Amino acid sequence: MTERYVYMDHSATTAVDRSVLEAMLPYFSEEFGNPNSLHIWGRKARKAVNEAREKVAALVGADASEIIFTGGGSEADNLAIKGAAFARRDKGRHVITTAIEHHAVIDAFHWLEDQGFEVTVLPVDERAMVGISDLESAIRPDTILVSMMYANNEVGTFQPVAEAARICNDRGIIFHVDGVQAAGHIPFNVRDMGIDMLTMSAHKMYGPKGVGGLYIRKGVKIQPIVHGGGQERGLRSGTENTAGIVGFGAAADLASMRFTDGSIEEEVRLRDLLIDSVTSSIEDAYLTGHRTERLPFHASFCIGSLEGESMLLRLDAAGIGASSGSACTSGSLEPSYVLLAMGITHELAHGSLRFSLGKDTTREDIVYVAENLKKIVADLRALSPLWKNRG
Amino acid sequence: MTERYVYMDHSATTAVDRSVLEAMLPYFSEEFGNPNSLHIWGRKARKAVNEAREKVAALVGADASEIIFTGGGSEADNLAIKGAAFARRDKGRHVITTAIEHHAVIDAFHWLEDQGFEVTVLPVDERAMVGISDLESAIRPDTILVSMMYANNEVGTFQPVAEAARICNDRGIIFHVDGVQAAGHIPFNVRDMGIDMLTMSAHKMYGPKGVGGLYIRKGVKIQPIVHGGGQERGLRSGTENTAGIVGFGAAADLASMRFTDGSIEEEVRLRDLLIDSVTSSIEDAYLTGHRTERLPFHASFCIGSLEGESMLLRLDAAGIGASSGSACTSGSLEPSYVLLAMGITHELAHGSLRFSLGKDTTREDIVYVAENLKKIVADLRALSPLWKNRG
Amino acid sequence: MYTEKVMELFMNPKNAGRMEDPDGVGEVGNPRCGDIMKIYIKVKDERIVDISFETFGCASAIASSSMVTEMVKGLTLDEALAISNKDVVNALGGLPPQKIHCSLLAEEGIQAAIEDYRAKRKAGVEAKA
Amino acid sequence: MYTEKVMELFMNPKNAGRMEDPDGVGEVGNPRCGDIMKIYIKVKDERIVDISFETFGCASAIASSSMVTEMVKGLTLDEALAISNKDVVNALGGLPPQKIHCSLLAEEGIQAAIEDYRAKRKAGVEAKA
Ligand SMILES: Cc1ncc(COP(=O)(O)O)c(C=O)c1O
Ligand SMILES: Cc1ncc(COP(=O)(O)O)c(C=O)c1O
Repeated sequence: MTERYVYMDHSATTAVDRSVLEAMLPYFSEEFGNPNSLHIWGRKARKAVNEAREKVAALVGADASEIIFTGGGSEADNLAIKGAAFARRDKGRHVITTAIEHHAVIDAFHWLEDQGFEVTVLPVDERAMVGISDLESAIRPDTILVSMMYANNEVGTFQPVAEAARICNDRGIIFHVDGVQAAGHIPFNVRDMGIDMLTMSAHKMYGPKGVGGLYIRKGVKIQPIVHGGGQERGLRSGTENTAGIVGFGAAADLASMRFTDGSIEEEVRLRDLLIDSVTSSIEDAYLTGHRTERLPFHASFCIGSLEGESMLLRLDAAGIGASSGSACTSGSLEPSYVLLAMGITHELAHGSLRFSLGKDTTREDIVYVAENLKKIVADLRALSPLWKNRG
Repeated sequence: MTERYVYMDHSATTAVDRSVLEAMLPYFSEEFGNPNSLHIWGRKARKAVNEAREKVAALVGADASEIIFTGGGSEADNLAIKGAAFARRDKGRHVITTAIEHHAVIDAFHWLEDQGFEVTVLPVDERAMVGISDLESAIRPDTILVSMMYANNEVGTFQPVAEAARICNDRGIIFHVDGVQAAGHIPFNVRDMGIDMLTMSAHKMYGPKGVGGLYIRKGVKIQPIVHGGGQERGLRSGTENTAGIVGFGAAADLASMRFTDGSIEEEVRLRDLLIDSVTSSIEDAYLTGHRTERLPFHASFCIGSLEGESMLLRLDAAGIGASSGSACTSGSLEPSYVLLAMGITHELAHGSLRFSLGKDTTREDIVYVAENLKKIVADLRALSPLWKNRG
Repeated sequence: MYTEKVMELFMNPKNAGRMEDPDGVGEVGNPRCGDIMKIYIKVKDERIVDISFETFGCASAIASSSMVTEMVKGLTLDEALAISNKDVVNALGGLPPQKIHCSLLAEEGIQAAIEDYRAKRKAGVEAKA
Repeated sequence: MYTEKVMELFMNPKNAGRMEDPDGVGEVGNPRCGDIMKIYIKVKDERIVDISFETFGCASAIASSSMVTEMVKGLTLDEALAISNKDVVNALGGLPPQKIHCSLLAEEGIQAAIEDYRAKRKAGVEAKA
């Protein structure tokens, strides 16, 4: 049907890298032991899990003993937030997050609200950045936890995580960072930055789905949400997903390599090419999020007078995979709460589009996407009663 | 080193079957889409997840819409128990379980206790079976939930699940069954039996680790423990572990096939051969659990005057993978709470051993294990100050 | 998610675009909600002889617009008014539950265009009188 | 989990088995806890000239028994009493934290055997006197 397939939805998920899959393969049918078993099958599995833990720890500058594996990023977010809040609820019941967090964070906070916690939600500016002064003034003597994402999944903007960490560190408040979009894509060091807990997800960095990681700084106490056999230092019970964890380790290794071989810089160049092509060749098309303080692989837009889903499906027909925060893709009537929190109008927010590049994205892919998008926008605008420049 | 490797710890975990791995493989690097994405990559992944759900549902006689995928059996147990208790806490705060549940169940109940629920723990008889009259007399007007395992992981005994279900159904009490050891190993039908929720785990039935399933009968309301993007009908948020779920589906298919091709009957014959060999050729060796009402692949023993870990490690040196409920394998000083609940003495309980057969276990394997065990027991008893028949 | 028919009409909508000098125009929906449907009709002897639409919205909104315009083309106004959103959904081979409102917009769009036509005609007749 | 040394001694324990006519016997531990160590010694001129053990317990208990008997063989009783559980752990190349109590049993077993020997000798001397 289409001449070409271009996947540009790496913020949604990535393909498991071949080297990662190679590393995982032995742990399904050959080295299949339960890491908790004493025998040779178990010991080999335990060794593999330990090695993977070292690699994931190394990716963010943590110690292996500070990494807990979970069944995904959402679970790690829930564990961090609910776990820390419950462990510290005698110290206070006030918790803080931001208006543009992923649902895994937002909904964990809503649940805390139901359990009697008080939640403050920090606003963001028009580029989706939280103001440090807003954080400072939200903090109260009974604040026990702040959760702020490293980079936003919809619009790519980085938060001032290091400054926020310093403020929380000074006041003895636990500082959690949802690093699902950032970890493995930009180098950073949890210890240097003063992060107390960091959520990661393997499938966002060329690892397998269904494996998450939570860095918990030594000394930070949290309660588990999955109780049982006491695996992962009692913080996440259940037979370890050995193959998945091994894959996460291999993905972390791959990511570490990409930090030093110029890959990230090239990603930034391609991203900027896409941003420039779209905003210059399509009228009434706007970049969302910060122009420079954004994920290296992330280009997001709002396209005036159009609705996101219709663009997505036309792109899909052209072999291009992208995403949108449009209401129609979420099944609700409201467009993305992230875009609305940035002050974008409902009308414009309905026309959101996200292209997230990957390690195998080429210049040709960028050109293909930009050209197709231009044509699709023109076609759909010919149908749109909102579009002014007709005829 | 050893002439032969015989894995007999299938209750701990199983190797992913080749056919299962084949089914999974495309979903790592090729059909890697996020099932929540609109584009072709996403739609293919969604289709794969839906098909797997059908297969898992078929395994236990459920409708696909009644199956939720989780990050493992422990998580599914926690979700079922905490989720149902929280959803029904306005109706009552009394919950019931048994003395021999897996830690994932027991510890979920302990957590409920901390949250203000009242827990009754049912005793078991010397063969690890719960008495139905004990259940009946434990039920109170404010009882909202009963959780009982289908078959015990340490001693293999089946519980009277169907009778217990009837009692709960009659009284409007939610009845949860931890079916992790039983599902995929014996055929049963959740609807016929009146089970409200059933926990399954893929890696116990030749599927991958890190994927669990929870059957939730239509109409039963529970609260999630992982909040977020709303996947799995909002009951388990997080990007679906597509490859793992596909593997679970394939494993369920494989299991369904094994129910009709005579595999289970052969497993029972081999199990009985092992039980008879061990108890007849080794003095002071006792079967634990029920002689006939037990998992077809499960043979568990207590060996007098010996400690479990030492036997395990000698077996390991002979290439045999087994397990024990000995205190030394758990890092505590207390031997298995399951064996103690059955009235077995501490001393004897320290000498517990579990052999769990698999679909590839042969008669030769059984003979190899029985012969080696006999020799190992004799060797170790020569060292044991408790052993009477020396010299 | 969508039927083949929906995708076909979304990719190649019939009767799409603005109409010059329509006899009636109906606009329903709200940009805030991400859906606007504008229906243009030409009427002769109480019959819809030409029709077109402009739609801001998702694939099912576009497909519903295309479908409803095809369905009512050539019908008398009263026949057109009898077309319900259910008819549109059925003709499309079904819509996902959360998209049913698109078919409702289609029904309402036709009604609004006919009303507009009748109001104008009435105004015209009165003006002439 | 275990060092090579522990596994080696567990698989091939030295000085294992009951001793006929020992000069001293020490039994420590408790079957309830899953650990019993029984140490037999033969003493000549205040020196341990022969030693053996019987152990009910895990691999580290057996390895600790074997190790401690090798370590004290040939030592004077006072020298043997100076051997601590730390010495045993070190000689084994380490033990997992939850297994340290096994080395403690080994230390206590030797002490109990020597005490038994001394008590018997004292009783013998007194009986003779
Ligand atoms: C009876 C029982 N319930 C629950 C579990 C937990 O399952 P998983 O290891 O998949 O978390 C197990 C196995 O470990 C089990 O045997
Ligand atoms: C910022 C952010 N947090 C959390 C998640 C959840 O991760 P997972 O899909 O692994 O549960 C995602 C992705 O879905 C994300 O983008």
